[in-house]
This record gives sequence, C-alpha cells and structure tokens, in this order.
Amino acid sequence: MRERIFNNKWLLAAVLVLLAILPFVGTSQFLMLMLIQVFILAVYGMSYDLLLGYTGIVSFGHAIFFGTGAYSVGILLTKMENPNLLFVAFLIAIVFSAVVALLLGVLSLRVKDVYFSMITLAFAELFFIVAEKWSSLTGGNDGIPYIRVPELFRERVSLYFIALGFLVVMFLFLRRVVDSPLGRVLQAIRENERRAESLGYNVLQYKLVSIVISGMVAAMAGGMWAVLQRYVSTTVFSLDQTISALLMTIIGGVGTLTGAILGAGVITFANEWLSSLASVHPIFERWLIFFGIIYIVIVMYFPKGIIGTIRDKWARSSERGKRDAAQTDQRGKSVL
Amino acid sequence: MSLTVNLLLNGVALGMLIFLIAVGLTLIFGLMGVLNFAHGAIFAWGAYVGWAVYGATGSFILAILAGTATGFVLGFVMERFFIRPFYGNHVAQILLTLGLMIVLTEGIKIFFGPNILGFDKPELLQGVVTILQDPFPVYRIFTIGVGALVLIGVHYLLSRTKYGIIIRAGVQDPEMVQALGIDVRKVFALVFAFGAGLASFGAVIAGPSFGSLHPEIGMQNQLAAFIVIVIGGIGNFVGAAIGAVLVGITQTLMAYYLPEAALAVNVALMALVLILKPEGLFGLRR
Amino acid sequence: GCSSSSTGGSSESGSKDPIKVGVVTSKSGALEAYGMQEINGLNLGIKYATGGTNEVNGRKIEVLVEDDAGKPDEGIKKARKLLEEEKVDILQGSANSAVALALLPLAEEYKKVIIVDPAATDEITGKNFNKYVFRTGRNLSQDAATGAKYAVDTLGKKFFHLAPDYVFGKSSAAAWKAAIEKSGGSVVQEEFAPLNTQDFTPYLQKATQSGADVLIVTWAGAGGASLFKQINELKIAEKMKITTGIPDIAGIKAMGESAVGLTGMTAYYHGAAKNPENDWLVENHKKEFNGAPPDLFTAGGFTAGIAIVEAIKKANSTDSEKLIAALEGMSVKGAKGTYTFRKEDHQALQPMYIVKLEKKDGFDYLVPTLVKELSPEETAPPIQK
Amino acid sequence: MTTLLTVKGIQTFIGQYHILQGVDLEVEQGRVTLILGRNGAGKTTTLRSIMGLTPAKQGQIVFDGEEIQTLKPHLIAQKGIGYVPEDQGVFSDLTVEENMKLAIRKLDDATRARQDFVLDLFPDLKIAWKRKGGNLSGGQKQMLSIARAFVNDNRLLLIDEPSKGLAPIVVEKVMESILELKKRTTIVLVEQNFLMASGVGDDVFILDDGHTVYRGSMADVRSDEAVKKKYLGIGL
Amino acid sequence: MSDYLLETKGLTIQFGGHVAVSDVSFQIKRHTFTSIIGPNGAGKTTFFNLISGQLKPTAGQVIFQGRDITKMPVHQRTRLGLGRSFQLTNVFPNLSVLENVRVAVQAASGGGFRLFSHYKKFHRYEERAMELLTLAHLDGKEGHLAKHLSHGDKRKLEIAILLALEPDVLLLDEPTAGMSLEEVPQIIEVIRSLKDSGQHTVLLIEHKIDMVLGLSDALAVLFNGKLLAQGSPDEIMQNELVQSAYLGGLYDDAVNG
Ligand SMILES: Nc1ncnc2c1ncn2[C@@H]1O[C@H](COP(=O)(O)OP(=O)(O)OP(=O)(O)O)[C@@H](O)[C@H]1O
Ligand SMILES: Nc1ncnc2c1ncn2[C@@H]1O[C@H](COP(=O)(O)OP(=O)(O)OP(=O)(O)O)[C@@H](O)[C@H]1O
Ligand SMILES: [Mg+2]
Ligand SMILES: [Mg+2]
Repeated sequence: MRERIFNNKWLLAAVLVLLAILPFVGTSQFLMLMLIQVFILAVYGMSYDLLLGYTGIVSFGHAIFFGTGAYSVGILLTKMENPNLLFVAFLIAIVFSAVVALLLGVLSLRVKDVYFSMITLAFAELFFIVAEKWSSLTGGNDGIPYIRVPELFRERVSLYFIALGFLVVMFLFLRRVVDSPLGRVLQAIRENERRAESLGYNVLQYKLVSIVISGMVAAMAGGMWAVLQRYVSTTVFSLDQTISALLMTIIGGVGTLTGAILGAGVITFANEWLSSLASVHPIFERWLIFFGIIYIVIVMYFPKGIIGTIRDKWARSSERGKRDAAQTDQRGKSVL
Repeated sequence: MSLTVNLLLNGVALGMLIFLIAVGLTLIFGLMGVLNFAHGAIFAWGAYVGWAVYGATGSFILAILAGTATGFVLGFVMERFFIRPFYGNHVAQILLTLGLMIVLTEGIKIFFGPNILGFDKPELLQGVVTILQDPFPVYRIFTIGVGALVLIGVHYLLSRTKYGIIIRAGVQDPEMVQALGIDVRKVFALVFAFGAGLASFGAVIAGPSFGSLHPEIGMQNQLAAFIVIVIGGIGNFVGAAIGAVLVGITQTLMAYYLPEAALAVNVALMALVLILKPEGLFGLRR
Repeated sequence: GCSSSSTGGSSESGSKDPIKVGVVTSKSGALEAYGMQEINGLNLGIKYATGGTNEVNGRKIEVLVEDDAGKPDEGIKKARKLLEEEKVDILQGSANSAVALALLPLAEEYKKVIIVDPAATDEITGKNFNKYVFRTGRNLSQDAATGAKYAVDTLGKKFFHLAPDYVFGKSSAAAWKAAIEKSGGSVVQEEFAPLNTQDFTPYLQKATQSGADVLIVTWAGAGGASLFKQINELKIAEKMKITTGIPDIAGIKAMGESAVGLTGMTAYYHGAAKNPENDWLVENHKKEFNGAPPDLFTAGGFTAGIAIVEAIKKANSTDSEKLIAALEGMSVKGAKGTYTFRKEDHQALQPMYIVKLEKKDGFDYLVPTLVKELSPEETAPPIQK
Repeated sequence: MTTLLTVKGIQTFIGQYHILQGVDLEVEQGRVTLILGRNGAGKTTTLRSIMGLTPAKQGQIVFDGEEIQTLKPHLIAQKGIGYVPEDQGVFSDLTVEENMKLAIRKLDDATRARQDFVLDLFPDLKIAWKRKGGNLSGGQKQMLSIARAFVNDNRLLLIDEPSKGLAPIVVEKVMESILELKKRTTIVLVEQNFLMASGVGDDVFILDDGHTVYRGSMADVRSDEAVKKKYLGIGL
Repeated sequence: MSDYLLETKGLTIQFGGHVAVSDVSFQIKRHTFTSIIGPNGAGKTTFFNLISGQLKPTAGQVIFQGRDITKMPVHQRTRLGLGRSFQLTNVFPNLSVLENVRVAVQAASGGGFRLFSHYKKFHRYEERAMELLTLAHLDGKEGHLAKHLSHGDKRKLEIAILLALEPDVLLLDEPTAGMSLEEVPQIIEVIRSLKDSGQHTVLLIEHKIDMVLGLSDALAVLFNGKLLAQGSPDEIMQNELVQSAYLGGLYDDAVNG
C-alpha cells in the first residue's frame, strides 16, 4: 500500500544493506562519524516522535532524558575502573531515566497543552541549572573530558555497526510500540483525549507509559552520545538539545518514525555542509542564515515534514474510492 | 524597612521591564496562539534600530518611533508571507519561527556586527532620586510609567473594540468569523504587526535599561516573556502584567536573600504556579 | 580510529606538502567576536614569524578554520574532521573553554600538539592536562594574580567578589581568593549572579553592606556593560573601590562614560605593550582591517602563530614528539614580549597589565592606559596538574 | 418573481475529493427554498460553496445579478448573506453576548430591534447572556447560531438543519419566525425534519451524491410518493 | 443489592449561580428503556455528564449496581458498563472510521496495554468493528477519516462506537439528530433491538417525541434542572405542563393520532 511506502520492509531493507556495506567501500572515517551521529540522533528524534507524533504531547523537556542518559553513562564510565562495564552503565542510565520520566510525567501531565510544554521546559531548565551548579560531579559548563570507553566503541568501524544496530533495534522496537494496541490507544488519545477516556482508557496511565518508554529510549541515545563523544557537558540538558529533537521530528514529519531518521540526517549533514561553506566564500560567513532559510523552506513546501508531506501526496494521487485507507492521518495540525 | 521597600520597588521596575518585553507576545502568543520563537529577534531588531536612530539623531523619541515601526513592518511581513497559513498549527509554527529567528538574528550581525553595543539613557532620564535614603534610578520610574500606560492602552483596545473578540473567535474558527462578514485575515495581520510593534517599542524602552545590546538579546529575554504569559494565564492580558511584576519582585528578593537559587527563580516559579494552578494564575480552564 | 592519522608521513622535513594548522573556534555563537580576534591574530603571527612568506622549512603553512559555534559537541566533530580529513599537523583553539577542554583528549588520541588560546580555564593546563597541550593564552590564575597583587597593594585589604553563576565565575573567584590571600588580603564575601541578570541592585547593595573596601567584578559577556552602568548610577564608587578585568574594545565602548577611571587588569591592550612584535602587529592589523587595532585576544592568536612557526623551525619537523620537545621550556617573543612555555604544565608565562580607563581625544571609547606592567614571574600561576 | 440566487452546475473539491459534481439551484426572492437529501449527499457542501468557504472550482454562483463564486467569504457575507452552519459555529470562548456582538455587522436601531426580537424568540439566550458559548446546551447553541443570522439585515439566509437539537416548541417558534422573515428576506433551508420542512418550504431541490436530482415545489413533493420514497426514504 | 441498576440521590450541580441539575433522585430498573425529555437547557445532557463522570456533582450521589460511583473517574465507569454517546459529535477526527470503532472494541476487551501482540493479530476486533459499521449503515466508509464524514454519518459513527463498548447501560444523547429521514427508522430499529434483546438498559435523551413514545417503558421529564415527572409514556403525555411548555401545538397530531 502506497501510504506504507516508508514503512515498506523492502525499501528499508535495501537502505539497511546499503548502510551496512558502506564502511567497506572506502568510505572516509569522517563520513562514518557523521553517520554514527545521525544514527544516534535519529534514535533520539524517534523517541521524541513517540510523544509528539503519536501521543500528541509537545514536551519542551526532552533533553532531560538525553542528558540523564549521557551523564549517567559518562559519569559511571569515569568513575568505574573497568570501561567494559559499559552495559552496566547503560542499564543504570535506563532505570534512572525511567524513574525520572515517571516522576516528571506525574508532576507535569496534569497540566495541559502549552502549559505542559512550559512546565516541561521549566523542569529541563532546572536539570540544566543543577548540572551547572553541581560541577564537582558534572564539570558544569566545562564538562567531563576523557571518558573511557571499551576499545570496541573507540574503533570507528565497529562503533559504526554498533550505532547502526542500535538504530535498527530501536526503530523496530518503536514501530512495534506504535503499531501495538498500546500505540493505537496513544493515537486515539492524541486525537481526542476526553473521548478516549470515555471509552474506558485511563489516559494518564497511557501517557505515563508513553513518556517512560520515550524517556528510556532517549536516555539510551544520550548514553550512546556520551560514548561517541567521550565527553559530556551541560549542553546535553540545554534547550537546544530539546529543540534539536523537535526539529528532527518536524523536518522529517511527525508521527512517522522514519521522519525522525531523515530529519536527523538532514540536520546533521546540512549543518556540516553549511558550516564548511564559509571557507569557500566569505558570503557564507553568516552560514547560520541559510540554516534558518532551510527551516522556512521546509515549512512552506513540506508543511507536514518531508516524509509526512510526500506520504500525503501519494495518498492524494490515489482514487477517491479508496480514500483515507491509511489507518491514521498524521496531524500537521495543532497538537497543543 | 528601607531595604525592603527599595527591593520591592526595584522588583516592580524589573517586572515592568519584563512586561514591556512580553507585551507584544501576549498578543501574538497569548491571544493569537502563535508559538513565536522569532519574537525575541523582532525585539532585538527594534532595539538595534532604536539604538541606531538614537545615535544618529540624538532624539530618543525618534528612536522609539523608528524602532516601533521596524517591529511593525517586520511583523506585518512575517504574518503575511509566513505565519498566515499556519495558525493553529503549532508544530509548523515552531519550525517556521525558529527559522525566522535565525534569519533575523543573523541579519542583525550582518547589519550591526556581532559585538556588544552600549545604549545610553537619554539625558533627561539619567540620574537617581532618593527614596528612603536609597538611590533609585529615574529611568526605572520612567519604565514603570511606560509599562503602566501600555497596559492601560492595550487593555482598553482589547476590551473596548471588537479586536479582542475577533481574535479569540478567529483562533477557534476563522471560517465562521469570515462567514459573519469579518475579514479575519486582515485583523490577524494587523494584530500580529501590532504585537510585533509593541515588542520593538518595548525593546527601545528596555535598551537603555540594559545599557548594552548584543545580537542574542532577544533570545535571552524571550524565555522570560513566555514565562510571565504562562504564569499569568495564556490569553489573559492583565494576567501577564501581574505575572511579570510577580517575577520581577521574586527575582529581586531572591537575588538578595537566596542568591544561590536566583538562577532558577523564573522557571521554578512557573513550575510551582502550574503545579498548583494548571492553567496559570488567571487562565481559564478549557 | 586513532591509528588512522598518527603516522601521516608528512613529518619529513624534505616534504613539500603544506603544513596544516587546524583551528577550531567560535565563528558563530556568543564568542564569535573573540574567535575572530584569535583567527586574525593567528594568521598575522604566522605571517610575522615567516617574514611574510607563510613558509617554514620550505613548506607552506595552511590555516584551516572550523566553526565550533560555541558548542563542545560541534567542536569535537570539527576537530575530528580536521584531524581525519585534512590530517592537520597542529591544532589551535578555542575561544570557548568547554570546547578547548573537549579537544584535549583528541590531541592525545591523535597525538597532535594543540596550542590553546584564548580559552582561560585553569583546567586546561591543570586537571585535564596532557603532554600535547600548550597554551599561549593566560589562565584565570594569571588574571587573578595580576589583579589581586595590584589591588591588595594599592586599593585595600578586604574584598567583595561579584561573578557570574557558572563554572567560569566560580573558578575565577577561587583563583582571585587564592591570589588575594597570598598577597595578604582577604575576601569577605563572594556573590554569584545569573549570567543574564538585568538588575544588579540587590548584589550591589550587598557589596556596600559587606564592609569590604574593594569590589571585584568578574564578568564575561554582555551583562558587563550594564553592570558598570548600574555601578555608576548607584554611585557605588563613592562607597568602595572597584576593580575588574578590562574587556575588549567593544566591551569598553559599551560601558560608555560609566567606567571613567576604572582600574583593573588586562591580558592585553595594544597601547600598553611596548615591543617590536607589537608594533608590527598594530601596524599590520590596522593595514589589514580598515584601521582597526588588534584587540584583547588578537595578541594570544598572534603569539600562538609565532610559537607554531618557531617550534617547527626548532624541531625542524612537524612530528609531534619533536614539537613537544621543542616547545617545552621554549621562549617566544610575542605581542606582549617574552612568553615562556613552562616545562611542567606547558602554560605560557607572560607579561600582564594593570590599566586605567581614561577619556582621550580621538577615541570613541575609554582608553586603557598603562598603570603597571607585571612580569611573567610575578604573575606565574601555581602548577595545578 | 425574481431569482435572487442562481447556482449553475457547481463542482466543488475538498482536498482531492470531488464532492459536488454539478449542483443547480434557483432561489426565488421571498421564498423558502428547501434542499433535501440523504446524509452525505452534499447539502452542507453546497451551502458552504455559496458562502465561499469551500469555493466551487467550476460553475457559477450568481447572487442578485453578480457572480460571487470567486469572492472571499467575508465579502459574500457583507453582501447580506447570513449563514447558520450545521455545527452551529458558536465560539466557545466567547460569551453569548460577545458572540452576538461579533455577528452584528452594523449596530443601528433596526439591528437593536432585531436583537430584541431574537431574544424574545429565544429567551434562553437572555438567561445565558454572560455564559460562555462552550457551556451552552446543544439546543441553546443552535438558538444562538440562528440568532446570529437573524440579527442582521440579511437578504439571504442559508440555514443548515436548524431544528436539530431543538425542543418541539422551539422548532415551532423557529418555523413561525421563518414564515415571518420570508416577508423581508429569502431563505435556503437544509432540513431533515420533514414535518418542519414541509411546514415552511416553498420550493424543493433534492441532492444525491453531489448532483441535483430533483426540483419542484413543496406541494409536488408532498404528493409525489415515488420521489419521497426514492430520495427521502419516507412514506414507507 | 438494591432493585435498581442505576440510581441518583439528590444529584445537584451548580455552575456559578446557575443550578443546572437540581436535586434529582431517579431510579432505573435493569433492562428497561427510559427516555428523558425536557426543554432546551433543562439539564438533560448535564445529567448524563454526571452519570458518566464528565462532571462531578456539587451534591448528591450516583449509585450503579449498588455501588456509589460519584467520585469514580470516567474511564472506570465505562469499564463498569456505563457507556454513552454524545450530543455533539465527539469522535477521533484523524483516525479512520474503522479505527474509531476498533479502538472502542479493543477498549471493551481490555487489550490496551499489550505491546507485543501486533494489532493485525486482532482480527477479531476488526471484524467486530466492521459488523458494527454495517449495523450503523457506515459500511463502505470504513476507510474514510472520521473528520471527512458528513454530519449525519458522524452521528452514526458515534452510535457504532457506543455499541462497540458493549455497555450494560447505554446513555444515548439525541442519537438521531441530523440523521437523514431515510435512516432514522433503521437506527431506531437498532436501538429497539437493544431493548428487545433484554440484555441492555437504555437511557435516551430525545426531542423526537414520536420516537420516544414508541420505544420507552418509562419517561422522565426534566424542567429547569428539576425532575418534574416520571411515569409511563401515557401518563406523561397527559401532563398539562409538558403539553404546553414543551410540546406546543405541533405535536398534537403525533401524540393523539
Ligand atoms: N472535509 C472533507 N473532506 C473530505 N470529504 C468531505 C469533507 N466534508 C465532507 N466530505 C464528504 O462530502 C460528502 C458530502 O458532505 P456534506 O457534508 O455536504 O453532506 P450533507 O448532505 O450535508 O450530509 P448530512 O446530512 O450528513 O449533513 C460526504 O460524502 C462527505 O463524506
Ligand atoms: N459548564 C457550564 N457552565 C455554566 N452553565 C452551564 C454549563 N454547562 C451547562 N450549563 C447550563 O446548564 C443548563 C443545562 O444544560 P444541558 O446541556 O444539560 O441542557 P440540555 O437539557 O441537554 O439541553 P438541550 O436539549 O438543549 O441539549 C443550560 O442552561 C446550560 O447553559
Ligand atoms: Mg450536512
Ligand atoms: Mg443536551
């Protein structure tokens, strides 16, 4: 079915195979590094999409989970004697972030719409401030350099495959979530919360589950980021970090999962490409401006994100009789 | 006693300053529901143009006029060419206004350079008066006065004209407003431009109070603007003013009595208000 | 990935490949202006040290600049790009302390020398030092030693310190405290205010109530101008002495008239330094940039450029181990005079200045006029690594 | 008799869907024209196309000798066309008073008189005057929506299923007032309540699947069992 | 256990100064069909909201199956077997018609939190949903997004969703408003079959008096928030006040003829 094109098994498998042979065809170390970044950020973006696209809540505090994961892994690896205990660090990070997500959800989910966005933003700021102030543990704004990681995670090629595997597993997991009965309830909640309630669903509980899953996935992405960078600083808790999740998801298309992956790619590569243009011509000295223009152009021409809009076009070209065969239509419309 | 009075006065002045920064956003975000992350950038443009005109002409009045006009025009163009198709669509607004924010901020660096610039107070408003033995800058009195005037003016505009209700209705169902014979697009464009104009007006007033400008100045103050609107209750104009003063006073008192926590004041206050009252202090439960 | 570039093979002195210097610094973001000063200084330094040829040992020196946007994550990526794609021989940067700190492990991993400037945090040559790290810029302890010694000698004995509430402010305060106590003074109170504070009244009130003789202001960024305007407006100077680190020219300009007579330390002002290198720098900088003089951080970049060239000349190679050997203990003549890379922590000891802001005809800002120059030894920071 | 509104073969798309595929109407001045048809026939879309809310892609809409199919809704409304949408279109954040204030195009004595008239017609609104639109009962919303259209000096009223949700006695009052209004204005009425429809209607158009499939007078329809059965499913 | 399935005791709700439902004590026996009539704004929908939990009363109690459920949240009441339809259409706009009903079927079978059973395996749900759509005359439209339905079709969807919940008690708020002449009888048939099945208890709000009379075992009349009368259809129809204030002249034929 056309609307499933981006979830099409074959297409995805082809992309996956392509990515898997990439390291063996003379791809540069740096390109691999960029792709590793894309893979990790894509997971982070997808975790956000679960909230934004499928549950319909706009959190401005997603950095909390990314940061929690990054710091947990970063600090534990610095404190632990043996870097091979990496998976223990991850386990702790996941459990910790689940607890944080639960607490955060309980405190903020009673607040609705933009108010929810703002209260999550407040909590994110508080996390950021605590990280800044507790510099004996976090290094504050200066951060923690020299994080030790196992050799397997230092080697570019092996890290590449680890990150790719991480992305694939998380993608399959999240797709299972959104296509499960649970995921369908989340989408119903997104569409009409009060109505879902009157069908007998405990909306708060479902939203909590959504936040906790999203938080744990984001924390794993954060942990992977710390492993990749071998450095953590308070920027992982910054508003920018949340905004980057938002941007990736919106650019790719909310409520698509694959959109977040594409979004991560677009942002990472556009950023790299544009920031290098400055050395080509002084006109690009203010390269950020082109970044802004890209956002604007995407909104104007792909109002539902790249994948969201293309999928819509496909749907549109099909004949009327079979219209709307998609189970769900992703809302580019207001979720607040 | 005199210390407390002095701190409170400073708090009110700071609150009014924040209100002046937020006032445009109360229309654009509070009333029209546009999550406008470019608001700070419009604010910054107002401040820079005001600064430039002040520097060139030496007239603060001209500076205010020019700065305000800049915001108005920017707002109008922004609404007409970018925001218009995306009312009610927060997701698109976020991306769009973040893009505009970057473009406008970089624009400032192109036109005015990335360095900080000093913004001096006009001669007439320099100096201090003594209130209960403590010096209190004249400019802060001026700020309080201007803030109060804006509050009254805009409140009057919203409550005595149809604009307030057209916007509230138009946000919910623009089609129906049109079907009632009202050119809702024109009203939205005007109000958006007016909100942007207010932002840049506030910026020219705030500029000398800051003492200096830098390209990120809008971004730096934008968050506070969002915060006071949310604390006051989105859509409640007077609520935003009260929220601003509350934030100003709390900030000042915390700075004195509990400076360790000063950094967290704004957001902590917002979180607290929302936990206790999920729709803001004067917001309506929807 | 660490094996990829360490044996680049370009270290033979006979090679004709250009020598690549990779710069990671802020060309956008909050510290953009500092980054630009650093880059301009670096280019001029290389030009000066090579006699205008930009060549050393017959090889061209190529400077590749990447923008870290003030973000460590971005800085790490850019550094890796320079190291892996461009195979640079030496790293230089950054304006941002966090970025600089994030780059240190990369220098070690890729076995490349990094010349840090202007990032000032002590940690770079302290806790997070590794043998590839050299710094031409002064660190916070040098700032503090300069300012504190002068202040205790001439301004008073009891101090109140106001600094921004984050790592930079905290470390500065600690450095000043140590330096003040060493010189025989005491810090009676430290207050940290949020970086984006708009109304400093509560803090200034505390300062006047603290019983201190001297208010030390450590402030980086835009708030500084506003802070000094409020100090002036509230007539704090009538109640206590004030000292600070003097900012760059744009910063001084932004302070306006409010800072007349303010005395404080500075790492560099082009009018304060008296030596041939500086004369050359001022002349050529003005020539190249529309008459603009070199600024606060141009000097460090300039000196870094000179140090790079001198080290390569001395080592007759770009091999990192040889460069380290050459640089350790080496003295170079830079914008402020003689800089010496201390063997223990690779921190360059350098002259520092006390200046006073004065109104002068022909300037649209208050001109820092030299009060006192402190020798490298006088301001030598403790070894912290 | 003069024709106030002519709809000629309009074709309307919503998104990619071809909803109206040739709808014709002729609305005579001073009469009540009924549009009937089963759910999804296109009645609402026809009214929306006349209002310019879902503009017709092809065909003509002529109001009082002027083509209006390309005009923006507010201009169409300003020509003196009032609209009562099927979902009432009440603004839930505004009070009843504000809803009325918004609707009133020109506040003059005649309008005030009309406002008194509708408030007498629907005393509920007077009671709920300061209540938010969103808090009204279903029937009260319907009343408010009708009141907003009646309060202006309109030359044409497009009313989509007014009886829905109204108590029988109120339906009766609305019918009476429609018969009264007929003297001053012209009405296009979509109505499923055949009792009401047949009580007020003069001319009838029946739509099916986006086409006009029948036109005739109310008397014709009342007596034509075949039509009633085929298109309206009554008379069983 | 009491004789009554559903009972309210002194149920009252006040909005500001306005008492929308005032001291209503009302009982319903198991497997009966009761209709509530009354003028606009009488408090009928509000009364439903109090029973189904959308609103919390300022005073009084709601008792269901002998349990006091006054403070129980909406979703739990639904799970206990209280299902309702809404007067103003209330569906999931961007989900397909089928999915709208499917989610309701899923709710009824309590399959919400399952994560690792793919929804496609829930063929039963989908089949059941299709059956209901057919019943509600929406077959052929299962692929449409709910927001694209015409008004009357949305009303049908509303009913299908309610039926999917398989509640013991159905609270129907003007289910046929806006439905086409042709289909009203068929939907009434569906409702009648619920009644005839002897499995369900139905509470209906409706202004279409002829329909009410044909279906109901009992009628209740709300006036200004107060329960004015309760009794058999015949009794209520004789009531003067009901005649004059609610029905008016129009329905004389319907009632008497
Ligand atoms: N926004 C929309 N997008 C797609 N299709 C739509 C939309 N609105 C209506 N339709 C379709 O157009 C057709 C006509 O709808 P319309 O609302 O005009 O019917 P109607 O005759 O008013 O029906 P009802 O009696 O149920 O109100 C229906 O098949 C409906 O599904
Ligand atoms: N939240 C509220 N705030 C204030 N008044 C309210 C609120 N909800 C309902 N009302 C008022 O309570 C009364 C009862 O409303 P309700 O919706 O129950 O009426 P109803 O009997 O269902 O009428 P209808 O037949 O028109 O649907 C109305 O007058 C309404 O305006
Ligand atoms: Mg309709
Ligand atoms: Mg009702």
